[in-house]
Amino acid sequence: MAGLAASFGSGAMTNAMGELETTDAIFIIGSNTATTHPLVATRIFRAIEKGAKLIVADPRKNQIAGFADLYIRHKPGTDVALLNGMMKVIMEKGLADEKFIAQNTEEFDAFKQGIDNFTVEEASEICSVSVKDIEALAKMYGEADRASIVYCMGITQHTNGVNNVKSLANLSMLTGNIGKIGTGVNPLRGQNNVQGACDMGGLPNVYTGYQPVTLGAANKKFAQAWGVDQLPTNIGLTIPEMFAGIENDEVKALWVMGENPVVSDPDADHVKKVLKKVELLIVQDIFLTPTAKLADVVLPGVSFAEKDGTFANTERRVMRVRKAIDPVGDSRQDWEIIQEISNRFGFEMNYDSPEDIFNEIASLTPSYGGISYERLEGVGLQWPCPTREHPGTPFLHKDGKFTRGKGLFHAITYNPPAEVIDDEYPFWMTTGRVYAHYHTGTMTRNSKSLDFEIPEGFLEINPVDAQNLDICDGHQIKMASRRGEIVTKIMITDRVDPGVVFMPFHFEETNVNKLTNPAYDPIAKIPELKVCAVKLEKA
Amino acid sequence: MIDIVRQKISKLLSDGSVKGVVALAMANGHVAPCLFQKEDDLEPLCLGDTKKPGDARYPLNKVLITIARQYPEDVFGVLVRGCDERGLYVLYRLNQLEPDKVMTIGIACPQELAKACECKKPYPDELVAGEKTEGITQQGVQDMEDMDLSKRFSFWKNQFSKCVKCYGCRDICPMCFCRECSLECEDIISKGELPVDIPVFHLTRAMHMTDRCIDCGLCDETCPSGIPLRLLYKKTSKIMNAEFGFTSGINKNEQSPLNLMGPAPEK
Amino acid sequence: MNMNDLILYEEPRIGVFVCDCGSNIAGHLDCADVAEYAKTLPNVVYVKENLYTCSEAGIVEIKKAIKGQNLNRVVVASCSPRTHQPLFSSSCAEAGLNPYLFEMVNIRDQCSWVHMGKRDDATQKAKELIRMGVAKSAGLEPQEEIESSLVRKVLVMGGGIAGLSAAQALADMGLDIMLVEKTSNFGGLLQQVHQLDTGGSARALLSKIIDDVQSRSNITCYTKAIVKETGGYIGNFEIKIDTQNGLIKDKVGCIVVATGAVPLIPKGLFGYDGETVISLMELEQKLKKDDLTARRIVFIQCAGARTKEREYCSRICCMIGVKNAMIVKEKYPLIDVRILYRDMQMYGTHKEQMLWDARGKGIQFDVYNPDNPPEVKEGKVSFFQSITGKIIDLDTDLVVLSTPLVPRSDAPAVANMMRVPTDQNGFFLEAHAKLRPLDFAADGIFVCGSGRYPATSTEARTQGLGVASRVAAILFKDKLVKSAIVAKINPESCVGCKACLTMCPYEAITYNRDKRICEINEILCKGCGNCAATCPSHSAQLCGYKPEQLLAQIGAA
Amino acid sequence: MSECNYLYGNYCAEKRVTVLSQMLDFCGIEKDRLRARWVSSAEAPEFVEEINEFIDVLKPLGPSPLKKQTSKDVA
Repeated sequence: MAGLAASFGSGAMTNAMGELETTDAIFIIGSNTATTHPLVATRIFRAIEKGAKLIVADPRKNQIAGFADLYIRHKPGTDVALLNGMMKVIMEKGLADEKFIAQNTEEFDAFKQGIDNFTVEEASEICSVSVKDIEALAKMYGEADRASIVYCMGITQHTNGVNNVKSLANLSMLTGNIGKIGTGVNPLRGQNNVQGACDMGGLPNVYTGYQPVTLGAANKKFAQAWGVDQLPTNIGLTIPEMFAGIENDEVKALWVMGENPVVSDPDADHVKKVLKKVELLIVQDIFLTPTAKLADVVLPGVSFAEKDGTFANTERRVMRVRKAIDPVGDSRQDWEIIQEISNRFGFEMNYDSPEDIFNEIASLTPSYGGISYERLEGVGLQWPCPTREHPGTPFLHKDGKFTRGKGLFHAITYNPPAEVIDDEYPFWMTTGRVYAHYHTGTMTRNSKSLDFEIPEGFLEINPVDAQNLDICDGHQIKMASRRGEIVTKIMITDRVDPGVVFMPFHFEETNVNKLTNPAYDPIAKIPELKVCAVKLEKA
Repeated sequence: MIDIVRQKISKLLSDGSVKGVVALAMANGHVAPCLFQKEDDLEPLCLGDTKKPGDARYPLNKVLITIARQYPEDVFGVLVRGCDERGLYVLYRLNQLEPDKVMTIGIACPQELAKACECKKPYPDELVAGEKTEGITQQGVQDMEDMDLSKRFSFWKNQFSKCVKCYGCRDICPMCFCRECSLECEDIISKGELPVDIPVFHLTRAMHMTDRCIDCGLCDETCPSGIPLRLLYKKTSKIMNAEFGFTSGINKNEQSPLNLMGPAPEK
Repeated sequence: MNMNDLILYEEPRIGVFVCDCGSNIAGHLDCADVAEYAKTLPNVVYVKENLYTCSEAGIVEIKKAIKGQNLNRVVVASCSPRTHQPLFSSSCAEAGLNPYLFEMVNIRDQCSWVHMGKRDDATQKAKELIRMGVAKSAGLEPQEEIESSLVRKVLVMGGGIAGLSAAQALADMGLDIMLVEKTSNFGGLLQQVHQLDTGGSARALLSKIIDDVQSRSNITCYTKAIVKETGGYIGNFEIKIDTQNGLIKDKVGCIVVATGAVPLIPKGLFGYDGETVISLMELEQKLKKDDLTARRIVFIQCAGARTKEREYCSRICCMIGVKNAMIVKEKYPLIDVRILYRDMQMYGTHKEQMLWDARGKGIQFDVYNPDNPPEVKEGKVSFFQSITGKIIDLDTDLVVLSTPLVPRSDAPAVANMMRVPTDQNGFFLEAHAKLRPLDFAADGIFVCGSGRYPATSTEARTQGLGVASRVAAILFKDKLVKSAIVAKINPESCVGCKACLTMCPYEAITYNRDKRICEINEILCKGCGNCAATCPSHSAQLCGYKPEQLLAQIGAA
Repeated sequence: MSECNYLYGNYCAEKRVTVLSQMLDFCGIEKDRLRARWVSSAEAPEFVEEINEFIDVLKPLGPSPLKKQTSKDVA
């Protein structure tokens, strides 16, 4: 998000999902697409059927890697080195789009200097990927007429997350694979409405449509609309900052809506401690999640089937969501809960319906300005859509005209993860998802058939390591990091390299996030869930 | 067309010949299955496909089975297209619905929809509204058979590898009614693994569809990974026809050769 | 929870007994090595190699091990389960182990016998077979045998020689019999016969038996009566008989089908007219009445038999033809008797001797070719004699056609009512020609006489007696005990699709309308597994052959 | 065929095998890999002959391309 915003001026999937079918090469890095985004994967499969090349880079050989023309298994947390190595090759082989760079970007020289000081051999060494493979990777992406990048949490959940994203932005600009149909840098959103939540200002620093709270004009506009004299201009807190705030008594109350930080956030034991400490904890959810169990007040929200309003999906498409059934029991629409609480606090909100709210959004948000419920009938609209006549924007930065003006190159150097392996903690541990479960399992683990499919956590470990540890498939293992330890069963597989282990994080009973590192990216404040150092021992 | 259907339903409800009618309704902005029980409530009735062919097809028979299991003594009406009626015949055969407890309101599909569905018989035997249109000749199975073996192998291996085991094919299938499913039987299908067992997972389902599939195409429409499941089941139908002269759902009272003792019947 | 169920919660403790079978097995593979290997298999706690596991000593060994080693599963690797499974499983039962926790591995028939001379391969295969058996046995579940009551009464359908013999023998044993004959007289086909092949008078034999049967207090005879309905199952059949005195309802424990067969009337064959061209049976009548006037008789064998319509050999007509030819020749030595045949079916030493005697008496035998059959014209039979290559014309004034016995026209109706099968010729089909010759596949129903296949009076009588002993073996037990290897339907998951019902050859499955599920009558079930193979939701399963048990076995292969 | 101990069991099996073998072929798996023959337990020579014949058919086909590797290579 922050990385793309810095490079391009807009932090969202640059191109539409459907465009993946029109591309010549797809480069997936840090995304278990077939498992986590089956509908995006479907487009990728169709692209393959049409002859597109698929490149997958991931420390773990995930399902979609099985379809790849080229699969690269780099060490966790070495994305920048891999990408820089790749760009080195692209420049050396003359695959850079010099015209595009000259016309549409800035700061290329600083970037170039960084790359010049780096060698493919160094990349090979850091990533433990052969020079030949890096060259093949560079050529396959660089030589394609149109190439798309697809990435996900494997890129962002690092202390270097923003740098990883900026590197991908560099790569796309270097080859001119941006601002055209079937190209771009495409972060896949983890939830159906993450994009929408961000669009609606669900971030500490912006109003809707990424209008900074620090910007006087925006501030004034919203104050006027809401009938108040003044709105705060200071930036709010991110989740790690909130937790820190609770710890040092600056934050007294916490309202958690549809999140389950006890399971999803790093260093889970610490999270629990903090949530127990906060004076007032309100949790709004549809199930009594591990987090809700700690709450002073639980507010019953509604499920997808009872919801009414709009979602904005990963490709910036604003879509109508309609309820199939009326809310069950005492549960209420989220907007009604917020409105009710606001009213009790003395700030009157008098919205009649989600459409009422949406019209206000459109009136205050330039990128949503042309969108109305009427226009959303059918397949919806992709923002930016500033006017009633605007058809929506399938892909951003058309013809190299970036949202921020010119595309900005960043010179990025490789930094190792916040925690690296050593003699005491000799294994790299990375986390992810499995197909049967969704996030912390608040919903999927309540589904009998899904929980039957994969009922418990497991640790994937290479046969070589298993042999060294003298442990059999399905047996229990004790895994510890500097923050905690868990006991889990193992699955022996060569999906992961020797020295690397993988564990899904959906399971509260074997909560791998007790082990993960809460160190976060300095800009995006996203914790380094994807890499930490652990030790293993027969349980 | 909808007026004729509405009149028919209204009549069935008013003269008490049915307890309710399973059909489609436009509610909250989308088309969904609905049990109509009063003639005054027929306003939201719709026939689906409001925007384009195949836009809103539902396995209404599946809804009807659920209702009929709860109210075995009552008669219900159901809105049927050609495919739904074929499905009913199979469901009668398999004792999931009783012919004298079901009254159909048959509608023919417009040519455009028949084409989109690749439907061989886009109208029910008992037609209430709509014009009978031409069936579509299907080519897919033949094309696949014409490929050489290794091509077929890599085609299906790739297709099956895309499966995310969502069970959408089964859950939408109007011919699937078991309480316990082989696809969730650990002895046959290993769980917790992707890709699913190739080809065991999909062939197991295909074998179960062998004498049941009525070629409605909902599985294809539903599959989020775009696996051409229907092609697989079409092939089973073709085998059944070639080997045993049997076509699922074409004749109301025909028993499946797989459920008859003794050798295959003479063609 | 009873002891049997407890076993399901115990770790399997498997004992494996490897049998040398003298040299039958040990002669072709290394039993000691196999036994050694068995020790390494999961859950195996005890292994023993025996010279003869089925010997007294071998059985004692198994029983001792069950107790001493606390075994909860037993695997015997030896010969054919068909012959020895009952012995071993009942031995397990005697030692207190549920007999269904026994598993047998055949390392003889499909191993040592088929891999003779390949000792290493056979040894390896035996190990693999045992590994599979052990894997399956670990998942075996104890079963309770199924018991039901017995009605000690027998219905015999048909009052011919077979039915009479069965009734007689059963009466001797003290059972109650209902003997039902469709016509007004007992005796069946034999009533039409003049003299038996053994020389005695058919009438004398019949009247002796009939008198005896009619004098028995425990045989109730019904003539001009028809069995209208049969229901129920072994031990408890419910029957309805339409008699001269009205409808009778009763219960019987077993049913004997002795409905016989009829000779083919050769209409349209070889100029048959009933006067100069007659059938064998008509000849018997003539002999009975002693009004044979012909001087030259030609027998044509296989008349209407072994043709496209009737492919089978009726088996007894050759003998009857020869028998009658000899009677003719004895009584009227001047009559010229020739027999035209395709090939003679004179089985057994007695009949073979008859053939030689017939030749000695001057009866002339000629072969004809079925592709070029004899022609009967006005006073003449001409046929192609393949030895001489000539057409031979025989002057004749009587042609006798040896026609086959054919199933009675009402046989399909009887088969349908009893739910028993018939073969492609329409004769009743027993469960297994070699292993269960008088049983129907459906328990408690038996077949004897020519309804099963053309039989001589001696054979029919023998079969009748045989059936009596089959029936007695069932009805003299205290109660009916049936193997628990039956199918079960899980009422929770059954959706009542009736697929199993249509597939059950034993009509053991019924549909319960109230519960909307299918149910199995365990007494009727024979454990064939058709329902389990058909059920889409695995609701029907065969005890002892559940998917997980079989897959464990396959997985170990 | 009519000698099945359970009357029609083999006929029923044959029908299913007919469908399955053609489905395998449709999915690109040699249908020769599936075979059903009726051999009674008393027919040892026939059994040996059948199996040997089957082996002769199978060997040239080689191992199934779907044979599971012991380790799970993708997820």
